[in-house]
Amino acid sequence: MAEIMFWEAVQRAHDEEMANDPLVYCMGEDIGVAGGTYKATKGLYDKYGPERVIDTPISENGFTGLGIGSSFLGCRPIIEIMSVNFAWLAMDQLFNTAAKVHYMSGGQLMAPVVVRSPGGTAHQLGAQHSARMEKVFMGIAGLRVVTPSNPRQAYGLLKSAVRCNDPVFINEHEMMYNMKGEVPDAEYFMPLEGSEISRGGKDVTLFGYNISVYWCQQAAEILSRNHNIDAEVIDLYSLSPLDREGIKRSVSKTHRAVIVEEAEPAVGVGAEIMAIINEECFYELDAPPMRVSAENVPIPYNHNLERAAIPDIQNVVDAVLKMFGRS
Amino acid sequence: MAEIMFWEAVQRAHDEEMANDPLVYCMGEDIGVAGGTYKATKGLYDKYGPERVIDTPISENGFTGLGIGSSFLGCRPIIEIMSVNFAWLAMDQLFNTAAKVHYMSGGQLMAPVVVRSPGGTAHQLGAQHSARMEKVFMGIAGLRVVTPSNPRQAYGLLKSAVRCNDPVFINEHEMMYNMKGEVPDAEYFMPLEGSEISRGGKDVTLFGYNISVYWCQQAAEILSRNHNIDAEVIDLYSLSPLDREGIKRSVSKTHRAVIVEEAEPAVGVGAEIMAIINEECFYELDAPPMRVSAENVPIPYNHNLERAAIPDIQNVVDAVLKMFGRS
Amino acid sequence: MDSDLKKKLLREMLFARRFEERCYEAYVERKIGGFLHLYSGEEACAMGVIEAAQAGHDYVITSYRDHVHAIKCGMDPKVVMAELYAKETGCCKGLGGSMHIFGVENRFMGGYALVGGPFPLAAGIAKGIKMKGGDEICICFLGDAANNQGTFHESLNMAKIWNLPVLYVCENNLYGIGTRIDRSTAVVDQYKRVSGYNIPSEQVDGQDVEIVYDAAQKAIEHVRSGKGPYFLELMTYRYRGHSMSDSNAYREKEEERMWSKRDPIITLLDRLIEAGEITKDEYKAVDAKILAEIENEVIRFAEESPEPSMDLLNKYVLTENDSYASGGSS
Amino acid sequence: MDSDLKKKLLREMLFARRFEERCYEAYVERKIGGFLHLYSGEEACAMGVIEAAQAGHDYVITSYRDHVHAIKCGMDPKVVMAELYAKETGCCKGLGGSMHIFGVENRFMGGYALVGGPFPLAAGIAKGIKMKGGDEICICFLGDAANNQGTFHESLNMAKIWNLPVLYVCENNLYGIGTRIDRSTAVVDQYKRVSGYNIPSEQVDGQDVEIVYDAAQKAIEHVRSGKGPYFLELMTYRYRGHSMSDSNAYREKEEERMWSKRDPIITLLDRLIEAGEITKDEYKAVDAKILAEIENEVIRFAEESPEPSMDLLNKYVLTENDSYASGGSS
Ligand SMILES: Cc1ncc(C[n+]2csc(CCOP(=O)(O)OP(=O)(O)O)c2C)c(N)n1
Ligand SMILES: Cc1ncc(C[n+]2csc(CCOP(=O)(O)OP(=O)(O)O)c2C)c(N)n1
Ligand SMILES: [Mg+2]
Ligand SMILES: [Mg+2]
Repeated sequence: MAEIMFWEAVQRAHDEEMANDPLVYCMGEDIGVAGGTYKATKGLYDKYGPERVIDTPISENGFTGLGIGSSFLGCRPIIEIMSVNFAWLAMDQLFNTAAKVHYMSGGQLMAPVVVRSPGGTAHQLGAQHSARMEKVFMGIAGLRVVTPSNPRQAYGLLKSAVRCNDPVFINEHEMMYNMKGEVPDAEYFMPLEGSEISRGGKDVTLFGYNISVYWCQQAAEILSRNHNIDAEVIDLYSLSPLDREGIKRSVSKTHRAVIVEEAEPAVGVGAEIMAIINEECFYELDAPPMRVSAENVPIPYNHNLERAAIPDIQNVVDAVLKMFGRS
Repeated sequence: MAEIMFWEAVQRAHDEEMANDPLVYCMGEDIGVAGGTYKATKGLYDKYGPERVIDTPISENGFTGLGIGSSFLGCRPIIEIMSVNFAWLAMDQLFNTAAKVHYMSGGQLMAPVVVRSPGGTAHQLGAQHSARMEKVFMGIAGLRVVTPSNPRQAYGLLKSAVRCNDPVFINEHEMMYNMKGEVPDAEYFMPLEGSEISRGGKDVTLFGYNISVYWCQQAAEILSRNHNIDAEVIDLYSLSPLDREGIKRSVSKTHRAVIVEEAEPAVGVGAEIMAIINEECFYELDAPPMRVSAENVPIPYNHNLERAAIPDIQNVVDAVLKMFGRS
Repeated sequence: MDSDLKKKLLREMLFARRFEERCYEAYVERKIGGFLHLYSGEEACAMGVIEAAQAGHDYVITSYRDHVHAIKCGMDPKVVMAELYAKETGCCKGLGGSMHIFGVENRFMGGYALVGGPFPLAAGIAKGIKMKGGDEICICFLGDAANNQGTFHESLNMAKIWNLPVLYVCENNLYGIGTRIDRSTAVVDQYKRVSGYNIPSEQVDGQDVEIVYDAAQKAIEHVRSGKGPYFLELMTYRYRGHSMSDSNAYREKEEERMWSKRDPIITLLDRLIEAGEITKDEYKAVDAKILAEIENEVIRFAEESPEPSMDLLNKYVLTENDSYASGGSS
Repeated sequence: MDSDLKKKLLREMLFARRFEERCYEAYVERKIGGFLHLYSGEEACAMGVIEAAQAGHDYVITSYRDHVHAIKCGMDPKVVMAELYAKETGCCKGLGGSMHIFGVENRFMGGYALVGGPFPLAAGIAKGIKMKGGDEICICFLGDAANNQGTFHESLNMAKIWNLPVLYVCENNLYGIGTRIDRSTAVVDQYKRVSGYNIPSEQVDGQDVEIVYDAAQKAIEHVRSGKGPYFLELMTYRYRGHSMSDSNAYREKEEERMWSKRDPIITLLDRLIEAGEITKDEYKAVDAKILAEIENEVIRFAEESPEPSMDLLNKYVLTENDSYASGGSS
């Protein structure tokens, strides 16, 4: 089990899947000769050549649609959208075509495309480069949405996404590519559904995904160390479908839930988890579930304002303490 | 107070606002010479000419962006996107520009555009023409979202949207343009925020918006008539911002809530209302709130399957009865 | 073009016309729902081009105006009609509808309802062909107004730089719904627009199936031989409104009259009669046979087929029991 | 071009260069955050074009590489630098950043971070001009790679059919980040692509400010006189990486060397010296004054300005107290 960086895990999954199947190819802006903004495709251009590692024009809807078309013939494109903010340009092909074609063709066609894209608030990238759009992708039937929180998941989810017959959107994070973590040496396919218990606990469940898993984990440490509160952390790496059973199981044990999301709250992950809790285990609740979300603002450039716009570990701790009447 | 059709109300608002301000203009596919697919701009081309009633090429992102650019100079475009399914093509300009430019320019620019578009499941239009996308628009900071349920609202909301300095998305419904209702003879501006009590009641609150208000109203009649349950119906004509106070007030009175939405449930209006209830008045609840939503599927063409995909009055009644333990 | 081929095309165009006009009736009778876009008047386009290609081998993709293309690719008219009737025996089991005919076995890759959507999909199918190493090509039929979508620009550029085997066929019927092309488009001759992508192109009469066939042969030869994309513009006209909900009020009667004189079926028929290759009576007999076939086989099949099972509702959202999704086997 | 104007442009280009290079340093010192895209090498483009226009009267819009355009429109370099420093005195109060400089008083309508976003916005500004009946024009500066966005196609078509007063200026620096133009674009000469929209166009040397100025005059005259849009392609080169996070490893040293010989500042300086209109020493004195101004005024202002108040966080999301929103008065 080697410790590697998040981008290396993504790169390794690309490499293995491309070696395994000649119809797997990857495509995106500056992913070839340059190896990708976040190095996710580093070295692959030299290894697999320009027909399989494709630098695209700046035509997001176009190349996403092109990838989808090729998938009708059995190709397995891995499409990188350089930043999730640009994905708005490709939503038409992703939602109107990829998510619907299997259904509307009566099962005749499948669109096994993988679209990867980093979102999130990084360092002062400003309003047009800081969107967190997982909630948009989650709302549309016919598309799977996963979001890795560590290199192991990044590797295992991309591997499975490539082989799965459904279109899959992988929501990555600009700030996580250099994060280190253990990845199995042997080939590893992670299920695209479910959730993981990232830390067991009995007093409250903290739901996180992608970067917010870390805020939850660290908040859990503080709560345990300083406040004698034993928090469970659930990593919702699959955002669509969400793991209703896993959510229910944990809340039925801890009877309290805090959901932590980097995005603005409206119609987001937090809202959906709350709805699921209400539907699945309302009577298990000892307190109203809470969500810790971003401010409802475009992201400002100034560093202090930017940090104030999104949640942090302290916000999670504070929410839990408030729930326990300790603040 | 005259009874007019929904499309006539929209048309009247256009006409009055265009007469009032020479910088108001409207634009969209086939809205000029043809008067609009749903007649919302009927007669305006002859009255105001081609510079102010503009038939556009099929270039949704382009003409939406063009409208936004003109609004920087004080123009007030009313943009029709022929069907909300096509709005995916224009999301880039709507969210990356219109919703963010006021903020990122430090308040220097405003983008007072109005975008109107019909969504919803009509009669067998199939998977690519039946999207319900209000939840997508609601999730983005910087944009107002309203959705009229009757001609009076359609008229009053469009009038206010044109004069408001924020970008406003108006979510209409393909099936409602021929619906009749009373509209004040005098000029009438409706606030873009808030909600309306469409029927007072004390036993349970049914939350609806746009077409689902009717399902709620009719379900409330049945509940009252056959089951002795007195339902309150709240019309959430403003989806962003949502009326937290109004939601809280009603649930604090009835202690029960059912949210009815035509869309797939995930990260939708239902989820957000549930979250607000949890946050605002959890301890007032006598039962877990419920949502009545569409099936999580693209919309099928076959009539029976299509009807089964989306909720109806009976589903609302059933949900309430289940909540009262009567089924 | 030899006499047999001409006669075959005449029959097929007539079949297409009768099929579409029968759809019209079925729509009025409310047997067909949703939006219905008919191809009457434009038959020579799909027939001439796909005849020049290898139907069932080459891939075809188009918009919502898709019945005739589907049938010419080899799909059974019965399953197309059954789809319009939303029956279980329809090609998409009643889930698709008129705008979404699919016949993947016949390499008819579907009708799509968003204008401009098929441009990149076609380039992608061509990319797939190239990766798999076949000699197929992909043919993308789309309307004139569709060319104002950003995807047109993006797709043609990619098709050229990656040298993809795709033939774009513009069915220029002068209108996008009610908007005449000169009101929406700066350069009315569509074949001229593709100079911005360095793609060879040609504009020909789309009402004469022989001319279409010849132009298509040349275009297809270009694409199949590995020289990259090609753009063929066919000047045509639709007789009916844009869809069944369109009044068609925006067109000059004079314009309609002029085009009706250039009917693709009559044009070919007159030529065949003139050359003594067919008689008026023979033609009438063919027509009667077609009408009977449509009534007794196609419509009857659609009418008598069962409604789809309600189990279909949740069936094709995601693929069933995908092992990588559930983490079962690997 | 008269001697005074040449000298003015020389000074302004030099100021721009020094400004950008000082940003580089400030970025390395972590005083500036986010993405930073520098304009060094391309100065003649913005300077020549905006000089030929009426700065502060005509509208200008561009991408993320926007500092120099903003300053040339008349914005105070101090408030631009303060914005880069994310200070309250910045033009956007620290909410925008390098990619989003706005100076609406000077009719600099902003820098936008999504490639292709400004194309339709510029057409819209031109539409606004037309509706209000002014004689302004809108100038949209964008890169070569941006032209592959669908919005390019859609916007140029609309600008033409509606005869809008917009001048599109393509700063063709041969690269979109690390991808050379011939790898992304089927027709490398961008001015040729606009034949698809029937828009007049020209390609000129973007490293010679006099040539740029002359070409821009002609273009602006065309647009201002009501003849509709125009497209001007300027061949140029950026000296630094695409942004501060770009290693610039993909370019041949030979290519860089060749372009550095055609530096727009040196080109003009040499010409002025040759003509005896300026001496080397005078030039050095100008440079020294610029450097001092940047250090003592611009940087100092940015350094000493306060951080924005935390109250700004929720301030400009929606307009405050809009009476139609709240249904207050009407
Ligand atoms: C993206 C998108 N925008 C708008 C529409 C509505 N619409 C359907 S067909 C059509 C006109 C298309 O005209 P053309 O491409 O010339 O094809 P034709 O119908 O003439 O065959 C329009 C605007 C749509 N379906 N998709
Ligand atoms: C829609 C979108 N896609 C991708 C990007 C990432 N990106 C930023 S700049 C750039 C290259 C643009 O090149 P060009 O238009 O030539 O302008 P230049 O930077 O050379 O001035 C890319 C791909 C973006 N900002 N927006
Ligand atoms: Mg047409
Ligand atoms: Mg460039």
